[in-house]
Amino acid sequence: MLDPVRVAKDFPILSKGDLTYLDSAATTQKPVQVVDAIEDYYYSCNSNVHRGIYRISEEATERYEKARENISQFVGSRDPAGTVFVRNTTEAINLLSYTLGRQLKAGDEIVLSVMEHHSNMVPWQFLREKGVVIRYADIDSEGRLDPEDLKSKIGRKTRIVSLTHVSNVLGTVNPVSELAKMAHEASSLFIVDGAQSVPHMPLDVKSIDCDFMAFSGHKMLGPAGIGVLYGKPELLMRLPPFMGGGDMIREVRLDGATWNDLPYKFEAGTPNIEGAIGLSAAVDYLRNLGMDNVRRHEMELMDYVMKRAGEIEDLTYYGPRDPKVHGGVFSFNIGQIPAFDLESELNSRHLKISSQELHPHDISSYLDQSGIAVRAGHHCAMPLMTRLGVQATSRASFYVYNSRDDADKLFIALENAKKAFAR
Amino acid sequence: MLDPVRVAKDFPILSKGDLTYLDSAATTQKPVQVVDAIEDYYYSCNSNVHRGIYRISEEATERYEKARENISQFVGSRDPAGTVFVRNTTEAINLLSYTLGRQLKAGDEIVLSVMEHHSNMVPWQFLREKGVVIRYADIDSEGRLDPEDLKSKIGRKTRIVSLTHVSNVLGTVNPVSELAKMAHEASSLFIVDGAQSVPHMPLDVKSIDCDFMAFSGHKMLGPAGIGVLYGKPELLMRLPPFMGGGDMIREVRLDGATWNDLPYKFEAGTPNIEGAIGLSAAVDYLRNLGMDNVRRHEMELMDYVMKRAGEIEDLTYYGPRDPKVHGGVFSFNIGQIPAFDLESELNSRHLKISSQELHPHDISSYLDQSGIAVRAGHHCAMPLMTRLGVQATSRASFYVYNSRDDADKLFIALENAKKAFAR
Amino acid sequence: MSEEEISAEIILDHYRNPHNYGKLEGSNASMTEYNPICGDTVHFQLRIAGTVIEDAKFVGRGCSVSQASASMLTDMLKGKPIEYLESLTESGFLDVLGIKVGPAREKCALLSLTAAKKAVKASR
Amino acid sequence: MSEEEISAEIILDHYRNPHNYGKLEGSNASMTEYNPICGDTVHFQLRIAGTVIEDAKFVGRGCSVSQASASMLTDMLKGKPIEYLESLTESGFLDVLGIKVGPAREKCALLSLTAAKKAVKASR
Ligand SMILES: Cc1ncc(COP(=O)(O)O)c(C=O)c1O
Ligand SMILES: Cc1ncc(COP(=O)(O)O)c(C=O)c1O
Repeated sequence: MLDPVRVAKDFPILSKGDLTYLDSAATTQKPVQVVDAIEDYYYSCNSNVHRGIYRISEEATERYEKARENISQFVGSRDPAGTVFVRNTTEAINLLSYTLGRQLKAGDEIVLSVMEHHSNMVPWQFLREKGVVIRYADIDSEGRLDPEDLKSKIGRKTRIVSLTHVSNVLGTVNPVSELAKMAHEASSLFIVDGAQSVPHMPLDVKSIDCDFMAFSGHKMLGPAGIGVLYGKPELLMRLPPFMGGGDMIREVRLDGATWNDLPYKFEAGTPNIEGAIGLSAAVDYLRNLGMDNVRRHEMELMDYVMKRAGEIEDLTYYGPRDPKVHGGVFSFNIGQIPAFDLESELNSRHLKISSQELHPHDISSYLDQSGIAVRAGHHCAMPLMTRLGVQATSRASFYVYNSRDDADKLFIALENAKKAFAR
Repeated sequence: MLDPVRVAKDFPILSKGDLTYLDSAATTQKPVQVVDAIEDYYYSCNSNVHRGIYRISEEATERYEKARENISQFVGSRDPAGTVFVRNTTEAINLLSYTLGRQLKAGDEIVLSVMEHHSNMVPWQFLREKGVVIRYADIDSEGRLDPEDLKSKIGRKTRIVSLTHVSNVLGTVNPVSELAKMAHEASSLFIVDGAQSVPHMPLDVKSIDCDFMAFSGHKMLGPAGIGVLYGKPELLMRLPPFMGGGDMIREVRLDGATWNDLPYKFEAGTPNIEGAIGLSAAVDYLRNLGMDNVRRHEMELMDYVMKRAGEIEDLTYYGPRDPKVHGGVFSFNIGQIPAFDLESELNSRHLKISSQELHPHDISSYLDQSGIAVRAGHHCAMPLMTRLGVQATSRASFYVYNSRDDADKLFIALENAKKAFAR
Repeated sequence: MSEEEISAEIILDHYRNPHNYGKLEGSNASMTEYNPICGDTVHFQLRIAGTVIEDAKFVGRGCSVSQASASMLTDMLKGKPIEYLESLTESGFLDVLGIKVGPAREKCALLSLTAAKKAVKASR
Repeated sequence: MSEEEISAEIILDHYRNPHNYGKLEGSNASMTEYNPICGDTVHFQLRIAGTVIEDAKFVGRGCSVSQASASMLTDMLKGKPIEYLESLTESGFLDVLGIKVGPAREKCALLSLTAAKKAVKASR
């Protein structure tokens, strides 16, 4: 079993005791093991990789490539050539939209869902310019992907199905293996946004059978500035390069160039070497905890959180009620702030907002005064906010260093906030 | 004056004394001040920027934006909106080739030079696909940009002139203000690859009057994974976005999106926050040394290096002889390994390589045994190698922590290498 | 109570009981401002006679900072010359509000000021 | 001298005085391999009779590792069955060379082996 209180001791920012950090879906804290790995790199072998014929450059190259292998294995990929280092999930998906996008033509369809993060939406919307059609699968009343609706959106013209594994707002865990089958039966590629799943559960790209998967280091105890695009090597091989420059070439002439092997073809310029090394240390840390334990811990915590949430009047929360298909993300509102309508507001005699409504900004500011960090806003999922009929939500997200104690603090502070803002 | 021995004390990897690091043109070492700034961020306010309504996120946002202002001022830009954080120089130039490239049409011309790094060549070559013509200005016998040749390449159809400020092989310092005038007189944009100049000399984007400039943090005492695209805000404003996702949008709907203000429009997804903070600490460190002192130190060192080089038989070195127009980069060969020609080699009776030729790989390996790190190869400038008629060179590059002592060690080891490999 | 706490109390009072909320009869300058990030909205209305703001009202929806600051701004503007509004800077207005708002909520705090200024400009 | 130092000496000997350098008369399998990164080149030539490598020679240009390993490989292959070459792995060959080469120079060390293998394949 995972003991969050012991885990938290590895995180200096948390062990001071004045911070209840409930925003790990945005970015996680870093354990000393990760920071030390980066520092050790700086002070023992910092240098540029791949081309140096001297000791520290060879050592740096080895650490960088070992990091690739390690991270690659962590998600069940046997061939490190399929693990491309990028800045973050966002860049990974843009890499795909630019390279896969070149092969699409007017009328081709891409299927997404209304619960996608902007990062798995805007890059694909760019392709509408060339006549590519984007279709969105809907969710049901509990915030689960509606399989019938999804099926109806996938058709003869579908080239790409790109879906999030876990929603960063609803917490919904999507059945990605089934979705992969659905996409592949329609001869479509299947892409998984793993930003909220790779950090939180055991996962295997081979058994999911996704064609590509994207995730970010900073959401899994690693540094910012490093992320991964996993791809089946035979598919990556056929893609044109994304960025041009050093390292990604085999040979450059004045009139053109040829490309390097995978994964280097997609890593132009000096990579974030320390970032990769830091992420590898984060992967070691998580593997040591055991990803099964990580998932079980979050499931139990969510079970508790949802029970506690039921005790608070006027609190609405979103996403599946079954913790088995709900990740460590808890989005909620206190009251439902109705949409603003100018005409009706100007003509009404009294304020339309009643006593029980509390704006997410006010909740978040109030919680901050008790040292509790939660996020408020659209969580980079505006279309989902529209779909839910809200302008924003508050979101508390949990990770390996969070305990029931943290949940208790949250709910006590919420009760107090309600009193403080009561009209 | 700058005292390199005192400076080196801030660099733990160097103060152990077993490493003579002469590869700073590839990447520089990091002082404790930079590593500490990163660690302090991790342990005091690590969180995601821009949207958090709690103390540490506000603190992180403030440090991130202060970093932008600081770096912006360092290169003489008054408006931080013109400072876009990217991964490295390579990404900055790709951002330009993708966004500016969309506005180009068949027959439009881009002018580069034969001394460009692959990063300022391959991204532009991508545009040949749509009929854009790339023209290359030549160099003279001392490795200086040939102004007459450049003038002849710039014409009515020139849309972009993109040149390096300092060559990473020849060391040549190009007169960028004059080049900017030349480009602007032809109504062309002018882009500066500042990867080798921003770290090494006082510099002001306003007085250069470049439209865009790219540089990398890891070449100026900062971390890898962070770099800068400077652009005149009024020009950046008119560019379409590059990558889509979180932070770069104002509003997203299922059928499209609108973009955020500068510079965020170009920063999609979670940025490398700690990278920016580390780079800002590096800028503080350099400002403290004084960029005038940095440049003067390197000039004096190069003067010494070139003198010493003249004493070694069979040593050829490249680039301007005048240290005033020669950065801290010293590329050389021992003997000139002739190009390989299969027919003539098969038909000759004896080895075509004579005793004085030493391959750069062998030089570099040999120097490594004495703890001296230099680079060997094409330095990501294959077309320049072809132009120089060599397959590779060795390159020793100097920075603020290098002294005459380091140069002496290099030349003593070179003499020994010649003996060791003598046939 | 510290000054900061007093300011926070004042904000809460305005939030709970906004002044000058509703439709302004005879309004001749109005503007809606909207923060897409959180959905906060302020519709600001002015009645201008010559160079003087005779009256000001607002309606809106959003967090306490956005609504309370709108309420306070209506009080501030009533009977003042237009010049007063025009010369009111963002940092000046934030000073009047007296609460510390982080960068993420500054936009909320300034929503009403932006709306009022735009309303005057658009009425010209 | 350590084993490593002895290996380094052997490499240097082969580099200074390459064995089997030049044109192989009656060559019936040959291939040029080239490392674009450094320009190192090896042209490897074999004379194969039935299943046996009767003779091997090379010409080339490059660093000591690339040229010495080619020289050593010619020695190793002469009179051996083709099978021997085919079953010679990259790591096996690096072991024979006995020097530690970093990742950047591995390609140089393996240039001749790659050329020899490709030569046989192409001659089929
Ligand atoms: C002149 C020049 N341009 C561009 C680059 C590419 O820099 P980076 O690898 O950081 O993108 C370099 C560094 O190798 C360089 O020296
Ligand atoms: C589901 C999901 N996808 C994509 C992203 C984008 O990640 P990043 O900002 O690291 O690119 C996030 C994180 O905000 C996310 O939660």
